[in-house]
This record gives sequence, structure tokens and C-alpha cells, in this order.
Amino acid sequence: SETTPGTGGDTTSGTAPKASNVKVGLAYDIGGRGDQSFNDSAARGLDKAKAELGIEVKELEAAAGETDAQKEDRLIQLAEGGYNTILAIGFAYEGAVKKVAPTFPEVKFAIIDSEAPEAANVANLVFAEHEGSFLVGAAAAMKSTTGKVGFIGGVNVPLIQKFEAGFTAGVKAVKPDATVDAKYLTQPPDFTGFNDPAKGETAANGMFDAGVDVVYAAAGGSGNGAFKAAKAKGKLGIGVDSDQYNLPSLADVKDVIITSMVKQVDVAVFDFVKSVNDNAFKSGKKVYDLKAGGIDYSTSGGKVDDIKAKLDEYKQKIISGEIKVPATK
Amino acid sequence: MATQDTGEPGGHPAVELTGITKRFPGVIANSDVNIAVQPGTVHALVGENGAGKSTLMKILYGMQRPDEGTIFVGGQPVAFTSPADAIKAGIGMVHQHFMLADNLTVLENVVLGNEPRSGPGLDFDTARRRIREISDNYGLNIDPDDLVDDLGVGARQRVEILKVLYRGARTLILDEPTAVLVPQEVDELFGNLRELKAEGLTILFISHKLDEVLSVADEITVMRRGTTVASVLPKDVTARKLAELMVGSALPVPELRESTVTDRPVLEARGLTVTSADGRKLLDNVSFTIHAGEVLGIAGVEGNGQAELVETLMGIREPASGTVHLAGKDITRMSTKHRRESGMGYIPEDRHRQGVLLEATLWENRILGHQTRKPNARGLLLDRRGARADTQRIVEEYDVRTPSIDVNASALSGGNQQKLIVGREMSSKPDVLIASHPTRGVDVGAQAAIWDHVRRARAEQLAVLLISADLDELIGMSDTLAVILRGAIVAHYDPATVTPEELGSAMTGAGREG
Amino acid sequence: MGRFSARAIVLGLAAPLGALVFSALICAFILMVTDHSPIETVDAMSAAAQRPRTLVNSLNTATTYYLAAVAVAVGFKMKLFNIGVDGQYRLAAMLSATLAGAAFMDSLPSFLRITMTILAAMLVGAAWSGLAALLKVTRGVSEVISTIMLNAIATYLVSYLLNPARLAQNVPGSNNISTRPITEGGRVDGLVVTGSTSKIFALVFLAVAVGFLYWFVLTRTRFGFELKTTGLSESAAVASGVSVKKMVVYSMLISGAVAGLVGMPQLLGASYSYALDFPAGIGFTGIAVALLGRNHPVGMAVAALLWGFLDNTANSLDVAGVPREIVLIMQGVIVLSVVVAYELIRRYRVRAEQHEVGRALGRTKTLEEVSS
Amino acid sequence: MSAGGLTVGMEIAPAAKRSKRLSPMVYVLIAVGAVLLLSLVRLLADARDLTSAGTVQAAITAAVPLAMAGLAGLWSERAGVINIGLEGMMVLGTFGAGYAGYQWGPWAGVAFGLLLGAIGGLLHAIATVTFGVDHIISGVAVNLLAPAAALFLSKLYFAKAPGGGQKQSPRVEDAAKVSVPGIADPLGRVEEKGWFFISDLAGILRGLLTEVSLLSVLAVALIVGTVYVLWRTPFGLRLRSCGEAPTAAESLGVNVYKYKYYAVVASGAFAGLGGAFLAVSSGQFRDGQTGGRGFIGLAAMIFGNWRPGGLATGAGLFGYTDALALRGSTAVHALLLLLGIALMFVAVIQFRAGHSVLSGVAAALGVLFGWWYFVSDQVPAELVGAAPYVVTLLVLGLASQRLRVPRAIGEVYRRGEGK
Ligand SMILES: Nc1ncnc2c1ncn2[C@@H]1O[C@H](COP(=O)(O)OP(=O)(O)OP(=O)(O)O)[C@@H](O)[C@H]1O
Ligand SMILES: Nc1ncnc2c1ncn2[C@@H]1O[C@H](COP(=O)(O)OP(=O)(O)OP(=O)(O)O)[C@@H](O)[C@H]1O
Ligand SMILES: [Mg+2]
Ligand SMILES: [Mg+2]
Repeated sequence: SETTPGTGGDTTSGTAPKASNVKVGLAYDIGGRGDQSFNDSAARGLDKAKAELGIEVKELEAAAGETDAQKEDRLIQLAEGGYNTILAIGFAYEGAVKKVAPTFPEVKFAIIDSEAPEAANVANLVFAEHEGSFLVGAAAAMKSTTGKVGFIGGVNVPLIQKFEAGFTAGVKAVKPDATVDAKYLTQPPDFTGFNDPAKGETAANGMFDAGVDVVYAAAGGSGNGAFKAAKAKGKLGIGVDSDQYNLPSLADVKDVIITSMVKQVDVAVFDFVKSVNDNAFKSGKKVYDLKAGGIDYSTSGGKVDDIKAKLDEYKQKIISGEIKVPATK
Repeated sequence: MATQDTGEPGGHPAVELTGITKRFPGVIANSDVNIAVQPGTVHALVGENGAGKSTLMKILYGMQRPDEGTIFVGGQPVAFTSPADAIKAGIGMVHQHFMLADNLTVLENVVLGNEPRSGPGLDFDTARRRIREISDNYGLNIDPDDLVDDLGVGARQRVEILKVLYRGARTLILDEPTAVLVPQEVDELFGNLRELKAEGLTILFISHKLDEVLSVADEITVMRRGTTVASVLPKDVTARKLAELMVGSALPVPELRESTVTDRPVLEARGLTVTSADGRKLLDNVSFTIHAGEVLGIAGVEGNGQAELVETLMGIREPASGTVHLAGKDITRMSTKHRRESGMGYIPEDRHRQGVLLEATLWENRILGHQTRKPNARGLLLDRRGARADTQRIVEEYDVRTPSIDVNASALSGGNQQKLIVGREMSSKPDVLIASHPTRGVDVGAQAAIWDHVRRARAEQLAVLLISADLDELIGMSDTLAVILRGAIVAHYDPATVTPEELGSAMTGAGREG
Repeated sequence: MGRFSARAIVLGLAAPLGALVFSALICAFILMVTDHSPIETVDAMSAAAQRPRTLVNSLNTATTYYLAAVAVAVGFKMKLFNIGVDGQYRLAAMLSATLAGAAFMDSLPSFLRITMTILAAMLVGAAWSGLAALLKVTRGVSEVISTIMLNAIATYLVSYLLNPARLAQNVPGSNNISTRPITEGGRVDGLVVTGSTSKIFALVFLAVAVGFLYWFVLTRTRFGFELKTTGLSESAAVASGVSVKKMVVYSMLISGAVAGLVGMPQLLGASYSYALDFPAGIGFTGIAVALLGRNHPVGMAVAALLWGFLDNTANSLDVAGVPREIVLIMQGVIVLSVVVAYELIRRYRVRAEQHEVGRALGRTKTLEEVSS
Repeated sequence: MSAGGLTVGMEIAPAAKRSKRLSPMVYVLIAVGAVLLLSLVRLLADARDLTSAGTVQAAITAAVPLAMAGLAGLWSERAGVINIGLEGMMVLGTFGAGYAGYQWGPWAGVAFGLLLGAIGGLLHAIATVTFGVDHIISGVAVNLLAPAAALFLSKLYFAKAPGGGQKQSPRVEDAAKVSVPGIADPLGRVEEKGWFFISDLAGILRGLLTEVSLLSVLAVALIVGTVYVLWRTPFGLRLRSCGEAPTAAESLGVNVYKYKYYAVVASGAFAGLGGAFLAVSSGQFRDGQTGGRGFIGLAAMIFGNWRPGGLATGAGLFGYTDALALRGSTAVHALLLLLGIALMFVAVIQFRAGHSVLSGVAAALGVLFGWWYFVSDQVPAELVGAAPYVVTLLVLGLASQRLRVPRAIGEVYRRGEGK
């Protein structure tokens, strides 16, 4: 059978709409489906594509500490298994895509978060996380009464540094004299910083004790600890990747989450699959930024309703290019 | 608390073993053994190494289960599945090797498995009181709060006896309790035993020292190759006769025939002082000279600095002051390896810990300590073939009983391991041999062989430092005798004239130089 | 003991084979209980075993595992527990990658570049483990703790250095960050296998050489003898003139130097730079492989190959819809059941040996003799 | 390679006489001295966080799972069984806590974590005690098996649970927090003042006495309970005797197998508790959540010389430094000064004790840290997290190592075969 754990059955049966000849293979980054974050977002897009387009899918997962060769093998197995549309989730796949794509010219590849592999059959889907982070930074500055806000990064890697850069710029844009307290929970290759709520809580508490009153947690699952701390101390938090206010696993702390920096990997995934399905595949870089709607801030819970107008103003300025958000510190 | 003796004496033996057979893989340790021990007597059990004495006692104590046979206690048949059962039946055992946890206090060692309680906790006060009581009653002189690590051998032995008495045992098994004691301590122990006997306790006593056996036992059972070969009364036999019963041949005697001592000094220690980490003097200004062809015997109660002396001579320990000279050359700072290469042979006191690698083959054990020299090495490489050939030679010359040189040393009995060690140390033709307890726990045959080899090497100008707890061996094998007490050499004796008793009192500090 | 009787061979094979079968049964049981098909699992695995690419990848993975295992085993042989192989190889790979990628290296002859890179890695690995050795011999600090601490410190040190402001650079168009890539002449070309896109690491020969050296040093040299002696009995080693402190230092340094090699096949044969995604955690796998292979040069090779193969079947299992965790479970069960099997066989052997000794001594009486 | 490793370099304690035990007064003096030093550095470096209530609370939270892992190691190793599988058993504990915790509340989670940890311990006991497998091998196998099993089960049970995922459980409610009533505000006010010593003391006390999770209270109770059970009861005596001299214990009728089983299963249970504490206090089970805490716990136990007080100190030291590093980098910068001063103290003490080389090393390091403090404004962010590891190594390297390893540790015991 082609059933993959957690994907809920064979797509050719049931209520799915007309069958398509597109077969999608998706290779997750470490963490895989169920990480409630980056990979899950991709999974949502895939699920949507499956439901709406009636395609067949196969999901594979990366293991911690594996080599490029093993990632290549994963992509090749998909390609050889007849999956003609392959998504590689995460920049860790850039080497593998670079190597595998040319050997399967008839297969369409997409890689998230990397511009590096360039080929006629590769789409590079990248996000402007710094732009979204700028907006939540602005929100943080507006909501802060102490003029001190915090940034908690899961692991100290350039991707997360990009979040920090945008966030800081957003804070400064609103309150030039506000300070940003930044903290990374672990250093690579120790990636437990994305999975250690206890550390997130301690770091957040430290910030709150130092006068910070809004914390942006770009730390995967560790962010849960930060929200817990915020809730206990009556402070505010900002979520990341998906609209964390609406995540069932955060239901008990959702009232401290004023907004989230939404990175719509699901949109990118769905768009890509759809483009292949519609024979409209385009290779090369596609930037999901504020303008393209791949990045946004969320408003669930209504905690930013009062400043929504100002935030949207910033959003427009970024879209129009009036504000250029730095992507590095 | 254990129950008191189960049965009324009423004519029954205190314990009786009938038809006991115990097989180990490849060995029948006991076969159809029959012994009856009358209540209120001291019953001795003798036999050579491996005769099956300890096994039999372990069976009686519930540590081993017999394959066949029955045990009666006070006339009742019993089946022990663990020492706990034996303890309940009033049997206690002092083992051949100390059964003490060094890092626990005397109190903890004594009450273990039989603790007085108050609520869920251990009732330390009651335990302390009871131990003091027993200690006072039998003059054992034991402080319950001492750490066992701090105790000497004699005191440990007394703790072992205390453990048994604490459990209210009516029948005591003592497996070679005197092996490590000096004569005075032995006398004290025997005094204790007589007192116990007077109170109606029954004692089973194992020893290789036949005159002791004759002096303390009421009845003697002799074992050979796993079976009882005779049961005799002390008045009917002599030590010589007993030995013949044991081995079927005459008892060897440690003696040096003619003096081979020269005036060429080989090993000289001058003012050696060694201090412990906490500043105590373990060796106190020790000086001596051993000449070629001379055996210097060191007598002393264990723990008086012998181990430290040997380690300092071998370069394992650094002296705080003093020097060691080998053939006139100062070797005080030389490494152990270098000393060995310069002609020092070493038979360590604890063969299992220091002498052999139990989990390595005999030929690898041949290399041990001689790994830099012919025939074991060529340059930086091992010469496996050379080592194997030489091991074969040692096995033959020294009568090491083994099926092959490829078995692990652990498969050999203690005596055979020791013969291998002696053979190894002799093969490098050393100028000096440091021999610590070279025949401890070795049976009479092997003992004689080892003495023979030492004698022969001495005739070829070997200088020997001999340390032994066996005073007969010391007196018989030495050209000169020194007594060590609390790290200092306190007396010198001429082995030709000294008696074990004189030596013994010097060792305990009771006597002064004669 | 090096005896090659028929019985010894049968016994030697019985343990690992029995254990493999046993672990397969356990895993089949787990799969069935959780509604997965063991047959499909076996199918997927055997399909993987026929795919050249999987085999090449397995061999390559095994190469690094093997080096890590040897590094661990050098310590184990004398009862030193070097948990720090992980930190040692990561630090070594990072710093030697920096050296190998440095601009001035471009002009040097290829052989020299590669040799310098490898030597640098060995030196760094040895220096890092040397810290643990130093702490142990001078201060008695347990190497278990110090290497755990040094692993973590290595992580922080690497991430401090792997920074555009220091020894690294951002990878253009990517979120990765890496040392300057090694140019053509500094790489070690792999061996091409038909049917596989991956090449066999040429440094597999380095691993073989290391294994051979390990065997040779351990069994044929005085040093190896002293090392083993120390492991079997510290007190006997001291009495026989071995300086245990020196042995601790030497074996830790050797262990660290070999650990330094762990990252080389990947660095010089595939990655060409040290980046965020350089494989981590191989040191811990090395421990398992060394234990499984009983510190024996050939045993560890077999264990490394098995481990590498299992790792590389995970994708195939995933494709077949079998949860990939089953591989990890299988690895754990194999380690346990192999050692249990070895223990049972060892007990049997000891008995047999005592039997032999007993017979040779003429102590053994047969039952007939006893009864007659 | 079964036994407990080489003894080389260790100063084997020369039979520590009981009379040398420090009196409670000395401990109080040491504690006061430490607070004085912290207070001084806090003033000099203007790093409030060194003695703030928040730091102390965070230190406790971080230390508790480590201490439980250390306690787990203690139980096992005191009975002679090396337990390197703590990490795996902790993982089982986190899973168990997630599984039961989200359904039936935090205390059910704790109980279930304990149970699963105990199962891990049982596996280790079967392998090492019954089958005589080398303790390290068995531990490594547990470390391989347990996380795989936890993940396998997590996919099975949490993927479809509301709010759960393939690698995480749904939310678990935290255990209640308690405070000594009426002291939080006054202490808080004193802490605010920034007075030398007094404010620091107030901060520390406030951290220790307010908003304390019941889990931490339970952990302290378990440490004290362990002291009682292992050192004051017949059960504990028997258990320890199996780690010191199993054959002697056997000869007195103690069933060594049984006590080793108790010890190793208890060890698993404690490790499981550590994992459960982690999961419950952070609100859920997550794959990979333990992040090596089992190993750190083991290190804390060795650091603490196989004693409950010692391992608590080790866990506390680690937790404290970890908390400082996670909470903010100014405190870590101040830590440089603290280390510099403390090392100078050590140098003086060691010099007077006649250890001139050690004294020199300490002084050199002290100068180095002091210099680093004065030439920099902060410790590079990438290095801040290394603080707990560096401090632990420094303490180990400069304190004298009078290790007292249970004598029969790592040995494979077989009934009736002892010497
Ligand atoms: N646990 C065991 N397993 C196998 N064989 C054993 C075991 N214990 C003893 N034996 C064998 O049983 C025989 C009798 O051993 P035992 O220890 O009873 O001798 P012994 O008379 O006490 O000797 P010694 O005078 O040396 O103490 C030995 O030769 C030995 O081979
Ligand atoms: N636990 C055991 N398992 C197997 N064999 C044993 C065991 N204990 C003793 N033996 C065997 O018993 C024999 C003698 O053992 P024992 O320990 O009594 O030797 P020994 O001559 O008394 O020397 P020592 O007491 O000084 O070690 C040896 O052959 C040994 O193989
Ligand atoms: Mg005996
Ligand atoms: Mg004996």
C-alpha cells in the first residue's frame, strides 16, 4: 500500500476530485510532519493539494545527522518511484537538489528556503521572513510599555538571524530608542533549541525580569515555553511560522500571543503543486514576501486590532519599497 | 535476630553431612563426603589445595547446593537454599577470603542482612550496643563505628567472628582463619575459640598449619581429592602423619642448606621514608643491604609497611626521602620498567591483582613485566613466537599444570598461576628478586617446587628480599631476618637461632631485639 | 585467543547470527502489533540491498562509523571511556576544513594539501582529547565527565568560529554558512560505481589502513601489549612497569587523532567544506559500533557496515510506509541481543575451558569412576 | 571493559575518618562566603541577575531534572551497576508524562513517567544482572532503544490527539506552585534596594521560597528521602553492600540479584521522573526534549562523589550557570569576574597547601578571566552557553578529586561464584 503514516489513506479512493497524473513526492527537513512548525506548514499545503487536486503523494523524512548522500538518495528514490513533482523542504537539501535535479530533467523540483540550486527543472521558493518579522517587531514596539522587547531564536543559524534582523529593524522603526534583547537557545549542530520548551521558558523569564514586556519567539517548539512564561508573568508573546494563536497545542496560552509572523510555506507548496498540475511550472526563484502574500502577520485574537492600521501602513511601505528591511544583522 | 540452635544436643551431632557430592564443570569438588561434628567441640578439616574443603563448608553454609547428599543439623535433615537459611539454623561462617565491605563501618558490616529495626529504619543504637556487648564478652576489642578500611588484618578477622556471633550462631565455620595472623594473634584467636567452645558452641576449623590443628582440634577429618580419607584424634597423630594422609607423601621443609652469601652488595636501601597523603609515615627510615647469594627475610604483621617497602623498591611508589641502589647505582628515580630491565625480578603479593592478567593467555602472561626484553620483544615489536616458545619451556620446567599455553590464566589454580609467575621472573636471570608471599595459598607440592627454584637461583648469586606471613618459611629460607613494625625495621635476627615465637613477639612490638 | 578450531568458528558465528535473527523477530513482532507488515519491511530492505547507490552510501557511512569506532575502541581497550569523539571530530573537521579551504593552499600540490588537511584534523582531535587526558592524569577528573563537557564546549567553539566575522562565509543564496570550499586540488576523488550516483569515498582505504594499524599495534607491538594490559588490570600493569599515566595520555591522544579522521571522508570526498549541516553525532554511533564489534578490528568493520546499511535503508522503509524508527529500534535490539548471545557463549566457553584444564590435571573423575 | 574505569590520577580517599566531617556551622560559613562573593561581583559588575530571585528559580527548574538523573545514577551505581542509559530512561519518562499528563493531569503524568522509566530500568537490570551483559553496552543499547521507542509510540498515540503531533504530546498542565506566605513582597522590596549582601540574600531567599513548583519540592524530598533510605535503613544498607562487596552480602544471606534489581529499577524510575518533571514543567512531551540531560546528570553524580548532597550541589551549580547563560549575557560577563576572583582564592588556598603548580595554574586562569572581563563588554553570544560546561570543568580540575567509587562497580556478579 502507499499509505504514509499520518496522511490518512490512499488518495485515489474516497471523495477526492478527478485524478491527476501529477505524483508529488515531498522530502521533509529534520522534524518532519508533526513538528507544529515549518514542516507542518508544508504538510498543510500538501494536504490541501491532495484534497483539491486529487493527486497522489508520498512523504519522506530526514534523520538527524545524515549526509547529503542520504538526502540525494531520498530524492532519487522519489524520482525513480515515479513521483514527477518533488518538493525538498529546507535549505539542507540544496546540495542534494543541485546534484539530483539534472539527472531527472522530466521531474519538476522545488526547494524551500534556498536559491542555490539553479536548473531548468528547479523552482526556488524563498521567503522574506525579515519583512514579516519587521511587522511583528513594529507591533512589539507599539505594545511595549517599557521600551524593552525580546527576541528568542531557537538555534543560532543565519535563517533565524534573518528573523532577528527584521524584527530589530521593525522595533527601531517605531521606537528608535527601544532595545531588543536577543537570545539564541542553542548553537548548531545542537538543534535541540527548537525543541526545548524548558529553555525557552527560562530565557523568556530572564528577559521579563530584565524589564522586557514583549517577546518574539522564533524558536519552534521552544516558543511554547516562552509563551508559558509570558502568561505566568502577565507579559506578551509573538508567534512564528504559523498563526500560533490558533494552534490547539497552545490553547491554554493563546491569550498572550498578540500576533504571529506567518510564513506561508503551505501556500508555496500548494502553488507549486498546482502550477505543475496546470502545466504552468516556472523554474527559478520565486520570492514569497509581503507583496506576494507568502509572508504576513496574523490578527487572530484581536490583540493587534488597535494598531492594525499602523501595521498595514508599514506593510504597504515595505511592499512599495519605501522601506527596505535588512535581512542580516 | 537469628533463632538459637534448633535441636537439643540429645546425642545428635551438631551437624552431620552425609553422602555429599558436588560437581563443578570438569571437577568433582566433593564426592560422597561424610562428616559428623559433635556439639561443643572443635573439629578440624585438613587437606591440600583444591581438596574440596571450602566447597564442603560453603555447602553447609547454604552458599552452594550439593548435587547429592543430606545435611543434618541437630539430627534434623535440612535443605539450605541460601546462607540466610543456614544462619537461621544457627550456622555461621568465616570465609577464607575476608567478606567485608571496606567502605562500610564495622557496624554496617556486622548487622548486614540481620539488622535491628526501629520502624522502617535501622536501629543504630541497638546495633551499636549489641556489638559492644559481644566485643566485650569475647574480648574482641572492636569499635562498631570504625571504617573497615582502617582496620588491620587481625581486627578484620575479629570482625568476621563478631559477625557470626552476632547472628547467634551455635556452629562456627572458620575457613583458614590463621593464614594471615602472627603467632600471638593465632593464640588470641585460639583463646577465643576455647571460650566459645566452653559456652557450648561447635567449631569447624580449616587450616593448612598442621601444628595449629593439632593444638586446637578435638577431632580432625582429612580430605583428599574431594573425599574424606580419614577421621583421627589429635593425640593419635603427628603433623608428619597428617601430612601424609593429606598428600600421600612427606611434607617438604623450607630450609637452606649451605650459605652462599657473598660480600658483593646488590640491593641497598638507605633511609627510605614514605609518607601517606595525609602525612603519616608508612615507611620510616628503612635501611638494609642484600648481597649476592643472600636471602633477606622481612617479618612483620601485615600492614606494617611491607607493601610500601616493596613498592618503593620496585619504583611504583616514590619515597619522601632515602635512596635505593642497585649494584652500586642509584636507582631511586628510575621507573619500574627500567628497574626490571636492570635486573630486578618481582613476585607481587597479590597474584590476581598484580601478578597475572586473568583474562589473558599464559603466553601473554609470560610477556607481562618483560615486554621490553628477549625473548618477548624485538625492538618495538612483540616476538610472539619467542614468547610462546619460552612459555612452553616454563610450563615444562616449572611443572605448571595446564592443557596448553593458550588457555587464560584464570583457568589455572592459584598454585599453578604462582609457578608460572615464579618461572617468568626467574627466566630473565635477575640479580635481585623481590618476593612477596611467594607461596601463599599454594599447596605443598607447588610450595616445595617454588622453594627449590629460589634455592637454586640463590646458589647462582641471586639476591632475594623475601616477605612472608609464614614464619616457618621465613626462618627456613632466609640468611638474615629483619622485623618491620609500623614502617620501621625494629630488629634483626639470625634465622639459625630464632624461634617463631620470638619472631612473633618482635613483630607485635612485645619483644625487643635479642 | 586465536584458535581456529571448527568449534570456535561455529561458536563465533552462532552469537551474531542468533542475535540478528532474534532482533529480526522482535522487530517483526513490533511491526505486527502496530499493523505494519514485516514482509513488506523485509522486501524494502532487500530491495535496498540490491540498489548500488544504497550499497555505496552504506559503505561510505560505514567508513566514518568505523573510524569513530576505532577511536572509541582505542580508549576502551584500556578502560578509558572517550565519549568525546563527537566533539573531537567536529572541531577537527571544522578547523581542518578552514585550513584546506584557505586561499594559500590553492597553490600547493594536491598531495601536500590533502596530507596537511588530514594531519591538521588529527592534531586538532588529539589536542581536544588531550585536554581530557591532562585533566585525568594531573587532577584525576573522570574522562566521562570531562569529555561530556568538552563535547558541549566544542559545539560552542565551532559555532563561534563558524561565523562570517571569523572563519566562515555565508553560502550565496542560501541560509547555510560554511568554511571556504576546498578547491579541486584539495579534494579526494571518489570511486565511481556503475548504477550509483554516489561515489565510494576514496578514504575508505584510509579507514582500512587505520583498522590494520589498530590491529597491528594492539597485537604485535609492545605498546599495544601495554595498552591491553592496562585495560585488563591496572594494578598488574603498574607492577609490570607500565606507566599508566603515560598510557592514558598516549591512548587518549591516539583516540583523539583517529577521531580527527572521522570527518575527513565526508569533508574531502563529498562536502568540501564544513557547514551547518555537516553530519553530527557520529561519535555516539561510534560507541555503539565499537561495542557491537567488541573492539575487534574486523568485528567493528562488520558492525559499521551493518549500521551503515540499516541507516541507509531508512529511506526505502519510508517509501514502503514502514515507520523509520523501526531501524533505530532494530539497532538497539541488535546491540543488546548480540552481547547477550556473546555472554551466553562466553560462559559456555569458560566451562569448556575449565573442563579441559580439569581433564589435563587428571582431577576429573568421570561418573563411572566415582561410582565404581 | 566492564569495571569502573582506571583509578589513575585519582587521589583515592585515605579512608576518610568520620570525625573529619564538616560541622553544619562550616557549611553555613561557606554559604555566607559564597553569597558575599556573589554580592561583591554583583556590585562591581552591575549584574543584578547573579543573585536575583528569577535566576534562583530558573536554576532550580534547570537543576531538578539533572538532580533526578543524578539520583538515578546514584541508586544504580551504589548497587554496583553503571547506568549510562539514564538519557534513554529520561526520554521514556518524558513520553510517559506526555501520554498520561494530557489525559489525566500532571500528577498522573509524573506517575506514568516514573513507571516508564522504571521499565527502562528493568530492561537494563535484566541485561546486566540476569544476563551479565557489560553495563556500558547495555546502557548504550537503552539509549538507542528508548528514544526510538518513544518516537514510535508518539507517532502512534499523539499524531491524532487534539493539539498533539507526531513528535509532541498535547499540552500537559503544569504542577501547582507554592510559596511561603507573606514573604514575597517584603523580600522583593529588599531585593530592589540593591544593598550589599542583604539584597542578594533577599533575592536568593525569594527565589528559594516563593513560586516553587511542587515538582521541585518533591525532588528535594526525594533527595532527602534517598539519604534516609540508603544510609539509615536496612534496605539501603543491603543495597549499598551489593555495590561494595556483593559476595560478602551474599554470604550474609542478602539476595544480591534482588537488591540490584530494586536499585536499577529504582534508578530507571528516578530517571523517568526527571524526564517527567521536564515534560510536565515545560508543558508537553517533545521528541529530543531531554537534550543530553541524562549525561549531565551522570556527570553531576560523579562530580558529587556518589553522594546525594554532592550530586545536588553538582546539579545546582550546573543549573545556576545554565540559568545565567540562558537568561542574559550580562550575567555571564559578570561570571568572568566571579571566576577570576574565585580562581585567585583557589590559587591562594592551594599555594598555602603547598600545591604550587596547581596554584600557579589557578592564578594564571584567574588573571586570564579577569583580563577578559575588563577588556570586553560582553561574552560573545555563541560562547555564553558554554558557561556551565566550562565552570564544571574548572571546578573539577581545581578541586581535589577524592573520589570514592563503589568498589564493586561495573563488575558482573554471579551467585556462588564470588571469590
Ligand atoms: N565455583 C566453582 N566453579 C568451578 N569449580 C570450582 C568452584 N569452586 C571450587 N571449584 C573446584 O572445586 C575444587 C575444590 O575447591 P575448594 O575451594 O573447595 O578447595 P579447598 O580445599 O578449599 O582448597 P584451598 O585449600 O586452596 O582453599 C577446586 O579444585 C576447584 O577446581
Ligand atoms: N568462581 C569460580 N568459577 C570457576 N572456577 C573456579 C571458581 N573459583 C575457583 N575456581 C577454580 O578453583 C580452582 C582453585 O581455586 P582457588 O581460588 O581455591 O585457588 P587456590 O589454589 O586456593 O588459590 P587462591 O585461593 O590463592 O586464589 C581453580 O582451578 C579455579 O579455576
Ligand atoms: Mg579453600
Ligand atoms: Mg585457596
